[in-house]
Amino acid sequence: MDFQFTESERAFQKEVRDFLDANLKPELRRAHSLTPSVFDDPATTRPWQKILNAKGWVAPAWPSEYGGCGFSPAERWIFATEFARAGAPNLSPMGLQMVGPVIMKFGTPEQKAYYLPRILSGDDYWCQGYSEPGSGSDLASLKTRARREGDHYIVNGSKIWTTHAHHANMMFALLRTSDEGRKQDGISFVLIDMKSPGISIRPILTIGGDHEVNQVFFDDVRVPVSNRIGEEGKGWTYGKYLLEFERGGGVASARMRAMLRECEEIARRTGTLTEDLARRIADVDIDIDSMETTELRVMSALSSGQNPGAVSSLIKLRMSEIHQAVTRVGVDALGLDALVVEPRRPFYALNEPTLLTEDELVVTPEYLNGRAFTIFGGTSEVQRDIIAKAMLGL
Amino acid sequence: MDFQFTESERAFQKEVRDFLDANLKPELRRAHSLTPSVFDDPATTRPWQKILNAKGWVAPAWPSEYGGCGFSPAERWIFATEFARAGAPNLSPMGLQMVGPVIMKFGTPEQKAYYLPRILSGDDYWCQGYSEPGSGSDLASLKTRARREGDHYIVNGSKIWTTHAHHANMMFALLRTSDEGRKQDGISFVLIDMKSPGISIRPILTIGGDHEVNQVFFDDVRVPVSNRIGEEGKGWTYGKYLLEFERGGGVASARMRAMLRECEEIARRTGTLTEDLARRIADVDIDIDSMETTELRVMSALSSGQNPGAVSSLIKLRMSEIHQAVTRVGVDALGLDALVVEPRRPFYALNEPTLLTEDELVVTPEYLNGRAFTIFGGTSEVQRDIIAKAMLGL
Amino acid sequence: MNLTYSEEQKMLKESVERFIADAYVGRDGAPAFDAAMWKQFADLGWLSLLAPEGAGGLGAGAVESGIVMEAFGRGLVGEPFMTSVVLCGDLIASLGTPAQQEHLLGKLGAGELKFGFAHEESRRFAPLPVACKATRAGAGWRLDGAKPFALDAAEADVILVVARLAGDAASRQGLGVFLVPRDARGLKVETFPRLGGGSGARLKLEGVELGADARLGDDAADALDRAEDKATAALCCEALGVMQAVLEKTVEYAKTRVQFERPLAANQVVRHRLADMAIACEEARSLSLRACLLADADAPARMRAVSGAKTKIARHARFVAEQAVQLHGGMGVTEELDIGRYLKRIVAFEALFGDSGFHLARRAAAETLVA
Amino acid sequence: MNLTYSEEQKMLKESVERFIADAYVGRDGAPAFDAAMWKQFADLGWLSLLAPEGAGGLGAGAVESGIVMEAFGRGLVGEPFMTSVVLCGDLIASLGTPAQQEHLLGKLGAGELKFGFAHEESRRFAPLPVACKATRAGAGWRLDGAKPFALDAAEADVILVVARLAGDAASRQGLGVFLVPRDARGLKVETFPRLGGGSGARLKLEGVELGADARLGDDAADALDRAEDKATAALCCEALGVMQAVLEKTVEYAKTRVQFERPLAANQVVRHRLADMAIACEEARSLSLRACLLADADAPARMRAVSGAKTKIARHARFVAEQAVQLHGGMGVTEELDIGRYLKRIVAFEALFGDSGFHLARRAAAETLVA
Repeated sequence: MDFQFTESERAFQKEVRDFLDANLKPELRRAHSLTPSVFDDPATTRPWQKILNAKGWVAPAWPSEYGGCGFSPAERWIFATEFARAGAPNLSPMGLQMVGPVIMKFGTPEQKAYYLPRILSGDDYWCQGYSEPGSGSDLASLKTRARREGDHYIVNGSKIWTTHAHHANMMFALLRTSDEGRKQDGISFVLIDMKSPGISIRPILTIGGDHEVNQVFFDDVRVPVSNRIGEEGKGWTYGKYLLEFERGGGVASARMRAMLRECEEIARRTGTLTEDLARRIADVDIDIDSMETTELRVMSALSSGQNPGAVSSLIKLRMSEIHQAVTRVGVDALGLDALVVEPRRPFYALNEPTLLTEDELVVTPEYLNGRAFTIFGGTSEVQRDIIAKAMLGL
Repeated sequence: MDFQFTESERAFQKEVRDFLDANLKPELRRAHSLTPSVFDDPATTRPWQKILNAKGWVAPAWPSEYGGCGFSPAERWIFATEFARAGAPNLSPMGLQMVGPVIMKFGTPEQKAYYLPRILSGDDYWCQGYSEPGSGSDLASLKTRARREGDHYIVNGSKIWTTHAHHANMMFALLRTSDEGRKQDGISFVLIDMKSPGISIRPILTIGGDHEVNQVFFDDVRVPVSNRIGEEGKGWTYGKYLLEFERGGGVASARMRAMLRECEEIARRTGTLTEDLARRIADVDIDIDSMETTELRVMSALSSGQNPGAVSSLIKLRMSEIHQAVTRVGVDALGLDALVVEPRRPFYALNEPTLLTEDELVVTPEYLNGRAFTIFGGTSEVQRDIIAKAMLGL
Repeated sequence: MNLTYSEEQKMLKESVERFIADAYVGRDGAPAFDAAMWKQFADLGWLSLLAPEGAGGLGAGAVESGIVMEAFGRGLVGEPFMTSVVLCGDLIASLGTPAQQEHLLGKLGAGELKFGFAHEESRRFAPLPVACKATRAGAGWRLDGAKPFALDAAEADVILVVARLAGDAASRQGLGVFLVPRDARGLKVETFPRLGGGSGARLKLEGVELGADARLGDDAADALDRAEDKATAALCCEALGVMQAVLEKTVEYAKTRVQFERPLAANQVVRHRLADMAIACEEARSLSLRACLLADADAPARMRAVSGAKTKIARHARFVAEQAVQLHGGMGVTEELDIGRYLKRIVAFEALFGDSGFHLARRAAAETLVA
Repeated sequence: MNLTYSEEQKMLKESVERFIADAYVGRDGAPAFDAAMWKQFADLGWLSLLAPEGAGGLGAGAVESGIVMEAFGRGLVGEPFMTSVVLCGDLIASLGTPAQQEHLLGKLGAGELKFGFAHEESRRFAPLPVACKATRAGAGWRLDGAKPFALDAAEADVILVVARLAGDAASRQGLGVFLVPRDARGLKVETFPRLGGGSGARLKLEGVELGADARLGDDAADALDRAEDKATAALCCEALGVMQAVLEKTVEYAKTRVQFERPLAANQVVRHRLADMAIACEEARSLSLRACLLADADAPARMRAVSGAKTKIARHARFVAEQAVQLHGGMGVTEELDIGRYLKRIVAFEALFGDSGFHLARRAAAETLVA
């Protein structure tokens, strides 16, 4: 057991830091820090992705053969940690972490050859068509239908919570292709061109006042059958694979730490850092210590070729709670100024003075939007069901 | 709406206080305060009950016709509050609050005439035979059997958690008289003389080290059929009536307040009253304020002839949690001395010096025994089930 | 001792609730000021409800203002009843001369004058320090300073500004309350929408000159404590209304929303969560009522009741509002449902007049005074 | 960076766990000292595990002592491994002369010498004040004072007593550690069973005369901090063992105990409670490991890790132990099951070397040092 990085790990850490020093431009860092929604805008991530792509560092988790970095588990941890510490924008996960792995595992050679490079380059911007108004946690009850007509599917229905549908040119969707058998068995995994006639998008404002998610309507939208991934009716399997991948969700402690430090800084500056708040900050900081150590234990197990076990639900659950605790510290650090509403968006494009300083602007919207963390990607209630089953055999 | 007592209420309050000043002897108060278990010993309650019986104040909740006090709801609140403030021992509820009301409502004239005066005088000391090793929350699954043989029941089986079975001369028990129909329908409510041949008692030490509860075994115990209350097979109805009565459970906030003050006093004396602990004490004190106000709202509703609604589960649940919070404050007020174990019992009979002062002796055992508060009389989990159903229609 | 409502209180409750149900419940968008509504409040007598009878009011107390505020919480009312009527009305009644009372409270009751309020100068609510300075200027006064968080100043005709006549910034002595017209020279008002409803403003006062009658009464610290305690008790009742509303909405949703072929409420965890929310509501009802019943009591008893209510209801309300969002799932975290607006109202409730930590410390200190 | 156990660590873990499972798990009664067990510990090499190799030990560190302590928690071991080996052993190794180390640690390793420990003088753990006085007496020392809570002094041969050579009671400077034989003249020892296992004692020292070699090293404050941090890290691991044991027992109980014709675990609320307990155990595992990994680091990093672990594991452990009692129902609150003994061990864990509040404040202060 060794709590120090090896020499080669330290060298890698230095390489990452040097790269960030040289390439992470202040305006990108600023745009990221001024984004109170879950995802950075494409206006922020696109230029950053170009820079990373030039270095070959877009997809740390992908295997080298598809253009991934071929990092060791420790290197992936260092990479993600340094990026979070530096305040780098988060690339959109919909292509890189969601549909990408599905295409890699279940796509045809043609699909791989076409889509994977476009995900790496950012030429395609993806959105996810899973949830529907009637099916939240109970995803398998989805009703948006793809009716076969020759070599096309005709799609009708509606998807909801579609992050960045208004930016995306492609959607991967779970669609109902059959009503026979178990409801899971009638679902197919299909790629949809967002410019297809019959698609319309309704923005949904989040509780924090941001336009991030949408409802997408399909009215006789024609999608080539060749856009299906894998077999018809096997979409549930592919979709579940993706969700597991999503829940595994990499390294989050460094980002939480950086956010907490920003809140502490605000409290220090504004005079709200009472002993009480200082202890609450310490308390959350300990939770972050704990999660960081858990991440390192998982990383170490992976490095040693061991199975880290059913910890991904635990990490998702606790990280979402820690995120909410951090954003709440922020609200309390602002004091009464947490009640100052700035309705304009995006913050990074505001060029006039505002009543709050830039680091303060995002605090309350981040708290409000952060309520979604215990809902999306499997609610905390669902995670506890999973933990009871997977960790305790209940 | 009026938060002041009326003149007559104040006069009654004074009468109660004067009575307590004159009659609550220091040794009774001491014995009560040195008892870390839920119930005071008969050695403490018997002399106190005699004094109260002479005044006619044994049964505030009973109607006058049976020897109760005929108090108004406000008077009952004042009475209970003053007794708690003064640190008076709690009379055993098994006769007065449990079997008494059942006999009043469902007993024959002969049963009423025989038992009720003996409950008031304390000549009978009752214990409750409900729970069994296999049936905790699921009381209706009880298996202790009463087989009819002429004008006797022959009882076989075992009861558990029988408070003061080792002191009692009488038990009221739910027994299985039939296996037909719903399991609730085969249960009868029977009074058992604890001196009957075939009864044996095994003490169970509580987590705090006190002998309060027991397991009681029945081996062909003969009980006259005339000892049955009401109809055969209707015992479940009578038993439920009793549980509701038990949950209504009077006034508890004043006792919590007195206990909290004692803990605060210890903390002040021993130097453990940090700002942190002072705030926790304030926090629990607010919960007590809240419960006191709820009690007064219930009392006011009763006074106005209104139905206070389904609050008894709420009060039971929260009071048990508050009790645990108070006893935990005590443990923290003791600091390291909370770890000093004094195994001898009863404390009030110790006549040698101990390592802890008298008020400190009970603290840790009270915390440990207090874990039972969220279990007996319906666990907190059962209470929440009831609240969801009764208050919210879920 | 009787904690049931009187007949008059029941009538008030029914009429306010009926009005709010008709005019407010289910409205879209952020709660903001509506002049026509304010006029109706005046016509209904709510704006003169609390004023002393001698000043043309109905002489009602904190229980009555609590009844109104509870309904206002349920309706997410954006009009500044708390600031104008409860808080500033009380300051005028306790500090003003009979003439000031009659004039100001009369206009307030008629809906012709609305008040804003500017006291604290820290980011986190605290009655001190106050550095904003009042100096003699001829027969009148001159005010200089800044107030970073003035309540409902945007729509106010007159802002009650707390300023220092003597002593250093941390001193309880030497505080005065001044009537500052919204359009006074030297007063700069930067307004903003306040989270959860109403408005706020940053004030800068640079040589604001006021007449001799612009000052309300004498040393104002005790009156401010009392008025802010009354405002806090009223806000506790408002929070109760919010809690009760989101509890009912969430219970309804849990009964009807179907997931995995059964309603959400089929999950025991959901039922228990809702039970805990119901318990929080019941405790908020008891504590807010207690705060109202003791809002006119003297310092330690009043502080204990009000600070006790605020600290606990703040936590209970956050729990209830956040869990209402949680149980509504995706829809809860959008502006499509009013659940989010209720949560914002609670976030504001927590911060106004001292957060949970502030009031727990105040309650603990009040406790020690008595021991 | 590698947080998996080495082969040696795995072997140690397996051998301790096997021994504990055979000799301890399921034993009845309160955990207390057993001389035969102590002898076996010596034979197994556990009593010399942590001593420097130069002093005849195995030179193992906090991770290894954590492995032992986790198993000891599971087995509710009553022997004073933490006091004698972890805490006093570390003080001797860091403060003692080579000769003292070799002699004392050698005897400790052979099971021939057991140490008690007496430091704090407040009811609530705090490293200061220390008023107990050490003065020169000829070539040796004379000790006067009182220690209200000495650890495992009942069975000790020698008690390590912290006494003041100079400075006032609140000063970090001027503290010394003295070797006081259990049977020294002028030493009064009132022992008591300690909640959860082991023993405690009230010490009175009245003119206790000691030889010149009775003092361990120089200014002892830093060494005490370090040793108590190591003891705390070890206790965190012990608490983890307790938590894991009661979690497993409660999961088993929930699967098998039938109520209302179905196992307890059929209740979603019970399953989620157990999930939360499992999460608490996982977090305790990460935090206790972190504390061990940083137990030899310098002050701010070590304090952050150890105090962070203690404050959080104290709360997690209480939650887990209290809920284990709760879910066991009536049986949980008796001395019939060992669940209650585990809870008592956790109550003791919380109080020893500073409760959750103490360590949260210490962690917050350590944080500020870095900022």
